[in-house]
Amino acid sequence: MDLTTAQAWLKRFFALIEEHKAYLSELDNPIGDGDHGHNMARGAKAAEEALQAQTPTSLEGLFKSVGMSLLSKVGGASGPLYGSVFLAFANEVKGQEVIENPQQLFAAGLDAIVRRGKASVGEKTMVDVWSPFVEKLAEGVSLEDVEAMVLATKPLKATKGRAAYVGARSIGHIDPGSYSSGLFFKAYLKELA
Amino acid sequence: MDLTTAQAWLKRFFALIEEHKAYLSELDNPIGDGDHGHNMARGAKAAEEALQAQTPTSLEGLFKSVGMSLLSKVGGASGPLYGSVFLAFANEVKGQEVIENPQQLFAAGLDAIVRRGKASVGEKTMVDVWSPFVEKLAEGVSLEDVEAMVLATKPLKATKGRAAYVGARSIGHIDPGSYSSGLFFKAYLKELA
Amino acid sequence: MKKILNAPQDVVEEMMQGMAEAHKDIVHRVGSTRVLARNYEGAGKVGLISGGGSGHEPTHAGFVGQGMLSAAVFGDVFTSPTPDQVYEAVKAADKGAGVFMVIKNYTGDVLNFEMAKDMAEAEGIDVDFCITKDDIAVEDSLYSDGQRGVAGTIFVHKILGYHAEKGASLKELKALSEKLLPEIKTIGLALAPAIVPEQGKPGFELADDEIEFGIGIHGEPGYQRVKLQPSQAMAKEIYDKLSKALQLQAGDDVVVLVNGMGGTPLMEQYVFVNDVLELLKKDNVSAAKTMVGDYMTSIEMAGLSLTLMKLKDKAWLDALNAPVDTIAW
Amino acid sequence: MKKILNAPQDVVEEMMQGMAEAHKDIVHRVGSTRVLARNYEGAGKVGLISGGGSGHEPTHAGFVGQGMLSAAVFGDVFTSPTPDQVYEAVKAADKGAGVFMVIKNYTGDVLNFEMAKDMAEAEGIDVDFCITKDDIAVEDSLYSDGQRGVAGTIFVHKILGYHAEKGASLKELKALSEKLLPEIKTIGLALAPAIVPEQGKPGFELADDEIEFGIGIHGEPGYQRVKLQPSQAMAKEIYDKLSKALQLQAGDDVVVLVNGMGGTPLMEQYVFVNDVLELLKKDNVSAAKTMVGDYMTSIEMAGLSLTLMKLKDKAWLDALNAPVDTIAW
Ligand SMILES: Nc1ncnc2c1ncn2[C@@H]1O[C@H](COP(=O)(O)OP(=O)(O)O)[C@@H](O)[C@H]1O
Ligand SMILES: Nc1ncnc2c1ncn2[C@@H]1O[C@H](COP(=O)(O)OP(=O)(O)O)[C@@H](O)[C@H]1O
Ligand SMILES: [Mg+2]
Ligand SMILES: [Mg+2]
Ligand SMILES: [Mg+2]
Ligand SMILES: [Mg+2]
Repeated sequence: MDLTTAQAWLKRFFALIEEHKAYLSELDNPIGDGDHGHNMARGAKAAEEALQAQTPTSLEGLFKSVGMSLLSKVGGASGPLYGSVFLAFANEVKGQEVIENPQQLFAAGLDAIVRRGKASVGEKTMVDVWSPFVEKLAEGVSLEDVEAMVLATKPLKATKGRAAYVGARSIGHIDPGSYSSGLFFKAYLKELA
Repeated sequence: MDLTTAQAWLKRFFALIEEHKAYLSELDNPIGDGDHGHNMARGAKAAEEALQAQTPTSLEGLFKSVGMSLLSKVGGASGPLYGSVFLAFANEVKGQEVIENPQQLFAAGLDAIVRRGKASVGEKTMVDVWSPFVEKLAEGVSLEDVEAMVLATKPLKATKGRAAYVGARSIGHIDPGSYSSGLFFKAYLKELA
Repeated sequence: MKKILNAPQDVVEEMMQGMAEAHKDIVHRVGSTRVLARNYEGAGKVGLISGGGSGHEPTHAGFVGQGMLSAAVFGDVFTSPTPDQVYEAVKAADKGAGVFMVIKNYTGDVLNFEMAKDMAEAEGIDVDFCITKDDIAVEDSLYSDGQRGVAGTIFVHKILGYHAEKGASLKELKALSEKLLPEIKTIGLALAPAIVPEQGKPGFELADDEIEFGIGIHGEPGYQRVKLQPSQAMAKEIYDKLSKALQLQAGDDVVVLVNGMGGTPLMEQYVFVNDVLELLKKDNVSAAKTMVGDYMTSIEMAGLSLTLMKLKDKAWLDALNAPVDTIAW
Repeated sequence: MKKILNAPQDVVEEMMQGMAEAHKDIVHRVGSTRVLARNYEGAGKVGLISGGGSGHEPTHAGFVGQGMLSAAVFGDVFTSPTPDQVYEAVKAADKGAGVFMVIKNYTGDVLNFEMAKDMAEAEGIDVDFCITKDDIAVEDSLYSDGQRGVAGTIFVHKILGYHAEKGASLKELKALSEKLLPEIKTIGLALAPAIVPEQGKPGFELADDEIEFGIGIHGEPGYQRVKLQPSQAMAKEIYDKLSKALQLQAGDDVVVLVNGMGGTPLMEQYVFVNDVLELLKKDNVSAAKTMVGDYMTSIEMAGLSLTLMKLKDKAWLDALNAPVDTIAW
């Protein structure tokens, strides 16, 4: 994946976020504070504007720009998590013209999330999509696989993030951050296809 | 009218107040703050309790006791006005076994209201019932006369008291303090009959 | 009616008791009266008192303390206190130099305070008073009883309190009040009504998209009902009227008070004050001091009032800025 | 939605501007950032900052000033501020001795403040922090993310602010915070929800005769919905839980904070505090200081919270009582 494709990937991701904005916030309603879609859309808009204002000339520049936009516009829990992912990506692709090792890239992103959020698998956070995605990436992962990973957050009881305050009442709802992460991976897979 | 009759008069007045409590407050709603009935009933209850706790032995004592009760329990505009009436009454009957000159008595009450409230006839206050009542007392006044005096406050525009704040919108409503004053005079006339 | 209370008829009693207990470092209840007096003695100085119906908290008791009121008297909710209770406040405040009463212009308040004055004078206590009428919502000329006393009254408490503390005489306080009162003007607006606990239902009604300009602090009707509008428009409506009444001119100094009515979040009050300060800037009028918050409320009414005080005398600003020891200033 | 505002998306911007303008004697806005910093320099002292989502006014900016916070950072309504904005607050607060951050325990707040710490340390500014978790409504053991930071946080601002002003080091402030935090416990209750301007509808719903115990300051669900009950019963429900959590015993001293949520009149808050003080008396626990009013709100939510702080160290009381120059303490 080169700079142009990566740009297309992120563009696709931002479009998906905008498209699912209302749904993402709805998912955040019963178990959070109903703002995940608005938060992510605010960040996506800022990132697109930044990329338009100054076209990145490297993968590193692309990821850094997006990471800074998300960090400075999203706020809440998802802002620093997604922001850290992109900064980790930027670090990972330093000096590279194409993404040499996608699994290593996403692993670095997951690592950033876990370092920040200190959640492990099973706590009903985006980690529950990132972790299986990274694992399966080597052997090949399909859109259906991603779908399944997102759905698998439904029966979990949240013990991290705002959803932890509703405890057992979080069971039976898809985790919004997992859903948006699913969109991120789907955009990636579609761009490669 | 001796002490016993005067006591019966006031008892009758208090009963009328209690009976018309809701209606008096209702009258106070569109042009005031909807509390005239509650204010007067609070005072009537306190006055009755005071008379029970210490039976007055003179007309002066009776009026003084009621005046102090009203003054210390009613508050608002009507408290000091009615309170002053009874203190003026007490002053008027000093040393008398029977009320010698009813017109002079009520004139003293009216005088107290005007001294306190500084309202003249036509400003839509209880003065608009007290003044014609005092005037007509010498020639004889009937229950129907009192009724008519109270009703005559309806077309007036208030320029004194809380009702003055609604200005022209006070037109078309009976003045609550005039209505309670009407009850006071009716109780008097009935007691004499 | 959804309120945090026990029996509605006990609300004033319990609230007073709560204030006295919570702030016993500053105030105390005088026996079993409806009076909270300051702990600070102020011996030899003129006592300054105020009071009125309850439901306007922190007014009046919140302004009792050194440098401000000597005592405050509580009436029932939205009902003037009785003369004997006002007289108790006068007695508590009298430290040998007489007592000055700040009365808000409502017939009931005026009558009851005046009777208390008579009672006090009969006992040899010198009493004088002023009557605040800062609410210009309803035009004065139409109503011989004049305008209502509302939020601007707290400026009177503060400035007279400062001078009472400095040792001003009854006469001096009276003269000062006469200069001060005409320079203070207020207009309120409401979004939603308050509920008097003993009545249990709203004092007036407003549609979901309606606001009312000129409403009084007891829910008295204002001068205009309009559709909900942006804060900027509300600020302009009120500011223009106040500015005209005070004949504000470029170069003038004013003190600004945005007063929440009890149910209005500070978020809205600060958005509103931002719009007001913009208007002042445009007119080249300088806001020498700005206060924002709940000072004279109407229980839980949603709404606010704007008060402007023209600083005819710069010394008034020092009086306003002087530190005091009260619950709520 | 009936609110005094202009465009919902501008509410934080305009509120900040309003606060900065109205209180320019105490605070100023740092450039065009989301930071209000105090005018008082405090050179050579540790800077103390806090912040979080907006909608809790007067928290946080109301507590910026000499003797308390050095700066406060505003997030969007009920949304944690971003790391770059927190970093701006750190920079504004740094006067050479490092910056201490008081963070309320929400994932978003913790993450964003921690990132700001990383940014600051990369620029050579020493940063340390504490995380307040005073809300014991939701039991800790169940949730690995722990409990929410709510109204009790203002005691931390005040006591740490006092020591920062006295020249305490980052390390000393950290050690003090570790002693302080376990002694502060809070539980809230709600009668009616708030409306986030950009969402335009209530965050939760309660029937006309229902209240909810344990509600959070963003309308997070509490632990129990019950029928409306007398203030005494509400006070007892909350007091018993706090007393147990703090293991209060006869002879203990506490500081009491009854905190209005924004839409609750002082009348109700004082009735409630009266009931709380009764309960303390019965248990022979002494209220060394009592505060009543809107300190950490949830926009216009109707409801309140009760915070008790056990005075393990009497010096904490002096720190709380020391005068400060802020908008709202
Ligand atoms: N500690 C954590 N580690 C990883 N992801 C988390 C953590 N806490 C929250 N999240 C993710 O963040 C999402 C919520 O984001 P968002 O609603 O934007 O922020 P907030 O909770 O501050 O309102 C959750 O659905 C979850 O996936
Ligand atoms: N200045 C006045 N002179 C005579 N009567 C007055 C005056 N002001 C008010 N009143 C009378 O008082 C009545 C209202 O009493 P009430 O409702 O008990 O007091 P408030 O107006 O303080 O609520 C009016 O209906 C009117 O008759
Ligand atoms: Mg959320
Ligand atoms: Mg009335
Ligand atoms: Mg009344
Ligand atoms: Mg959020």
